[in-house]
Amino acid sequence: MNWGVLLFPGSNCAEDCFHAVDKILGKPVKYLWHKDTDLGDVDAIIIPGGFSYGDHLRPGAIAHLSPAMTAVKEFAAKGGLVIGICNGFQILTESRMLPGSLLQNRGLKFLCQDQTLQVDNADTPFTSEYASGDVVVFPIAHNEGNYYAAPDTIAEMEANGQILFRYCNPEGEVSDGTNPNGSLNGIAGIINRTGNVVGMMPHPERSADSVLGLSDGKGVFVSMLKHLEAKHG
Amino acid sequence: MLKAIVTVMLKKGIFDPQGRAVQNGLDSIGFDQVKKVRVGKQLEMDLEMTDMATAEASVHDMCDKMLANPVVESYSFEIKEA
Amino acid sequence: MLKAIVTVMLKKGIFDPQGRAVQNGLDSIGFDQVKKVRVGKQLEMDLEMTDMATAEASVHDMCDKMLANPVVESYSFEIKEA
Amino acid sequence: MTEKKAEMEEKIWRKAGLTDSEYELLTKHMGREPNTVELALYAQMWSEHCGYTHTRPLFKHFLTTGPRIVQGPGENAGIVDIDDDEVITFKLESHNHPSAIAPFQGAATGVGGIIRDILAMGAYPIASLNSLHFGHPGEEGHTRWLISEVIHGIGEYGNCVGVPTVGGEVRFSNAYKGNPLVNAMCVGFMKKSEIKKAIATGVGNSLMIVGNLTGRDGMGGASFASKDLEEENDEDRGAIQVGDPFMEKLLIEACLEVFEEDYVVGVQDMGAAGILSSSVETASKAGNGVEIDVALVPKREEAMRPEEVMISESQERMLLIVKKGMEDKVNKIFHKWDLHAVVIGHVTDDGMYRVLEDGKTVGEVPVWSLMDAPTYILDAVEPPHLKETMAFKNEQVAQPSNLNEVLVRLLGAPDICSKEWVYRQYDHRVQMNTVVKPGSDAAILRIKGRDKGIGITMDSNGRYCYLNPKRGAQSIVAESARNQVVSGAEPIAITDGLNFGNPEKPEVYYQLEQSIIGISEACRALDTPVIGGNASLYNQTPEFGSIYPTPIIGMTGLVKSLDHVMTMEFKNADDFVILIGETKEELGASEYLDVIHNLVSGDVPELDLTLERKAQDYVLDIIRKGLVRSAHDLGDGGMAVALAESCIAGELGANVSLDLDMRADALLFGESQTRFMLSADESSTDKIIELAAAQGLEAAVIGKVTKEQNIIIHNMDEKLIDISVGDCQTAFATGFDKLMKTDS
Ligand SMILES: Nc1ncnc2c1ncn2[C@@H]1O[C@H](COP(=O)(O)OP(=O)(O)O)[C@@H](O)[C@H]1O
Ligand SMILES: [Mg+2]
Repeated sequence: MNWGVLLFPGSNCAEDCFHAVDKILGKPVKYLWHKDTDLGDVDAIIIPGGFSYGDHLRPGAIAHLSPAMTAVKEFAAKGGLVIGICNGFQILTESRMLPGSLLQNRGLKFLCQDQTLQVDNADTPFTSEYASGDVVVFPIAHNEGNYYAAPDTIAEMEANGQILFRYCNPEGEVSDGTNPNGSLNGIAGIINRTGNVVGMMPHPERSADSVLGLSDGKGVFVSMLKHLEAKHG
Repeated sequence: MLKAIVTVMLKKGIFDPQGRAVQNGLDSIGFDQVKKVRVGKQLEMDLEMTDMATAEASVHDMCDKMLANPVVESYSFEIKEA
Repeated sequence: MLKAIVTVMLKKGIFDPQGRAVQNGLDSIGFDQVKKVRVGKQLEMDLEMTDMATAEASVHDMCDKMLANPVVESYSFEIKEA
Repeated sequence: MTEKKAEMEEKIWRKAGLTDSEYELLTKHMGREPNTVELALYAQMWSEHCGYTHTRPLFKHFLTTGPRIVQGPGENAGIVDIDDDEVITFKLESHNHPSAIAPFQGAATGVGGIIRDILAMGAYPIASLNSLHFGHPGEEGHTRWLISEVIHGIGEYGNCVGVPTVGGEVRFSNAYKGNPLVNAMCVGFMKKSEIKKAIATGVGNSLMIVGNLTGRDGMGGASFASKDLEEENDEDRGAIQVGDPFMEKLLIEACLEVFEEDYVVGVQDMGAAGILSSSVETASKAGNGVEIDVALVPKREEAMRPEEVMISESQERMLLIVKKGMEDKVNKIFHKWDLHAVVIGHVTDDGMYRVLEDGKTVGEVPVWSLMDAPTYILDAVEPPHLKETMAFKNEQVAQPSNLNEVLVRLLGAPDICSKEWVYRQYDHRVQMNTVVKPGSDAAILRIKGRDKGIGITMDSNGRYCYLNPKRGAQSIVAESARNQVVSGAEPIAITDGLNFGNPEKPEVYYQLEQSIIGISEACRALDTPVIGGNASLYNQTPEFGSIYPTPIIGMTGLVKSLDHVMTMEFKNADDFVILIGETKEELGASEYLDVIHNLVSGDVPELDLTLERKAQDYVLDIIRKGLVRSAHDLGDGGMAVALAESCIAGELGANVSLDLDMRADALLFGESQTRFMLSADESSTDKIIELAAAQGLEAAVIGKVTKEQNIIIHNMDEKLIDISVGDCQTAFATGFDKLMKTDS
């Protein structure tokens, strides 16, 4: 079972995601290169955070047009698991693999902090290790994490259980005051209709190595692993 | 040589915190006649092209593919002789 | 009501990494006719003013004081009826 | 008058920033008059910024060697051994003048520049820090803008390039009003075998420029940084350098990939005076000559003159000295990262620095002469203000009646309040090594795959150095080491940033000299050699005068096991609170005098470096033995502030009682040195006291951590402080917002 971490010029969390799969999960993982049209034999793809192409123009605006993204789309169309974290989420919305878009934080500042999140839907290949309503801590670090989609899109996503994580306070309450960046409905992470493509602003990989004082994020990778294992037997 | 000037703005109805911040900033230094500000991007591009119509089609294409994100942004442009 | 449209660009000679990245990005998806790109800001402001000349002086003042940093940026603007 | 002016203008070397005697000297070296290209070479290389003309003679005081020192001063950055054949490399650099003019770009390019120093050593940059000094914004928008732009610039660069910004300091005084200080530090990690040097060996080897195109950026920055801000004019500025962290990220990846192969004999980043200084330094180290053809340099702008190409400070460029025949291989790797690597010249055997344009020689001078900048030992005169400030007596100030209020005001004071407003704009977790994030005494990074880590700090105290340059500088080194020790790290080495006014003024030279001596003495006592540094002189403006003498100390330490990692917050109710060290009746130079009495006066608290060393060894020892639950040094704001900080961070209260016969304000807020506040459980507390006694150190159990969220301090049965942790927390957490007039 192979994991792939897609590398763009300017990705800076690729090694962290690699570390999470390699060292925390202990599974085989390789880097995928943005210029490649054939991604080879992979079962799950992580699009890591960072500043692909310097985030120039808009985060993800240039990266989503790279050859590898065509291959990622094909991979996802066949049901492959894809998770975009932070800049990876932005790339996935730019490529329309996920609805909506990520605007600048309403405070107009980059925000790096350990953030409490509520698990909204634990019934997905990415969140099965959690229970719905769980409160977890993942770091966030972004300047454009303010999730926006048209009202009918949001309504549809809510109805379909496409919201995976919401920003909340330590007591698990979601309100405007617990929202660090202005995201609609406190949205921190979403999944596509078919349930195999996820985008999230918080960093599960940064919350996966207990030496760093946080370990809630490991569940995302373990969930994915269990799903793949079940599928591949 | 042609020159294209592309303007990309947040769509109407989407809150523009940067515009709000600029307005507040201006207000705080006494420019209270400013009632609303919206901040967008302007791109100036030199095109090695001669035909206006082809250039126009090209720039449209660039905007749709890359320069603007239709989910949240709208664009307009103008092309002139460099 | 008047509307001011202010454009703030990096001064000539000052390196514009964003412009270069956009140009390379366009190039990589086949728009190789684009020879140079510079990226700046555009601000649209609603002014509660009626007199063109006063508005012009005001906007100049805003640009000098806040909207542009004269060390690195230059600005231009246009004022029209809203 | 006009005649004199005309004469001045005739002397082109003066316009270039060289003195008459320097000009005389260089013509002697050359055996003829220089042409404009050659003159520009000397003007840059002989500036303070490149040539350390005023500071070099003072460096002799520094201890620069030690068992862990792999590389002392002289390379792009120093290197220290952290066991297991692994090393870290670190350095700091100032970007004061560019940041005063274009704060966002100035600060950003400062971060980029120091990262390239670390990259040039062959290391992967793993952490950034910054030390910032501003005027008090008060009601005034410009300073506030400056602060927010500088912080934004640092954040944007570091965040994008993917190097976590894990620590630093922000300090305020109107001494920095016209001339803010922006110093950035970077730390890199590598295996011993991966170390690279800045050397141009091997005649015939190629000089390759990699990274960005060259434009007219920061023209003459090296000589610009060596002038008063008052003298600066538009022409001096040249074009402001603009940083591109995206390019820097690619440069890091590509360079490190090239370094894995055996293609490169030397590496040098291009900082001040760009191609010129990087190539001169590498050639001089090898005793070789070089020739460079400016026509080969990939440019962004047209019609650049040869000297413009040579001294341009366009960012994100590096110089590689590549083995003959390996050029294509190097280029191939850079190409993969969408970068170029272009041969611009060669190493020669004639010891000459030769500049060509399209194959034609346009300048030629001996390499050694460019490196042989004249040095100056100037007159030092004790600054006159010291007579008055040294005479300060505690009795000059009345003790406020409401000490709770004093504590709250200090906790919210700009120098002391939480800097979360700042560091939440910095990605401090990327790379997944940050064990202790900003907000504690030292940042701690783990070393992946090992049970060990490093401590990193950056500290200064301009007020201390203004009031006693030598002891002030000693105190900063001591405080840095205390910050390391309380975090569980053994101090290893320092890098120093010497930020001063115009050294040609005897009082400033005195401050410079005494500060350097102070740093040296403390470093010897604490066994933390100086492995590199940076000087930024001429920090002054006509309106606000000289800055405080501000040496900044960047220190690293070794955490031998991650089990030793210690933080400042109280952990458990009912733990004992222990105070190590002696509290004296010292108010001089304190934050308390400054904030509450609006008085910058008095002498810096006494400091016994032998005792300091002993106390630090002891504290580290008991932490390593696992006896301690929390540890914090006593610094700005004294005992009461330290206690409150441990309470706030731990969301617990404390009830302590002292028995000291002195003024309450001195007891609570005085800044007596060599003190630590610890907490421990009951059985460990006995051992802690025992071990202190064995060392002859003062240690006293002064109270307990409490579940009740109150901070209560008694002295000789008199209640001095009784305040809720919540009130303290609010003041501490909102201080910076108030300063910036923002709502958090
Ligand atoms: N400019 C900055 N960048 C990052 N972290 C900072 C900055 N300024 C302060 N901090 C962090 O805030 C904390 C408190 O700083 P400071 O009061 O200077 O501590 P100390 O007195 O222990 O040296 C430290 O963890 C420090 O690293
Ligand atoms: Mg401290």
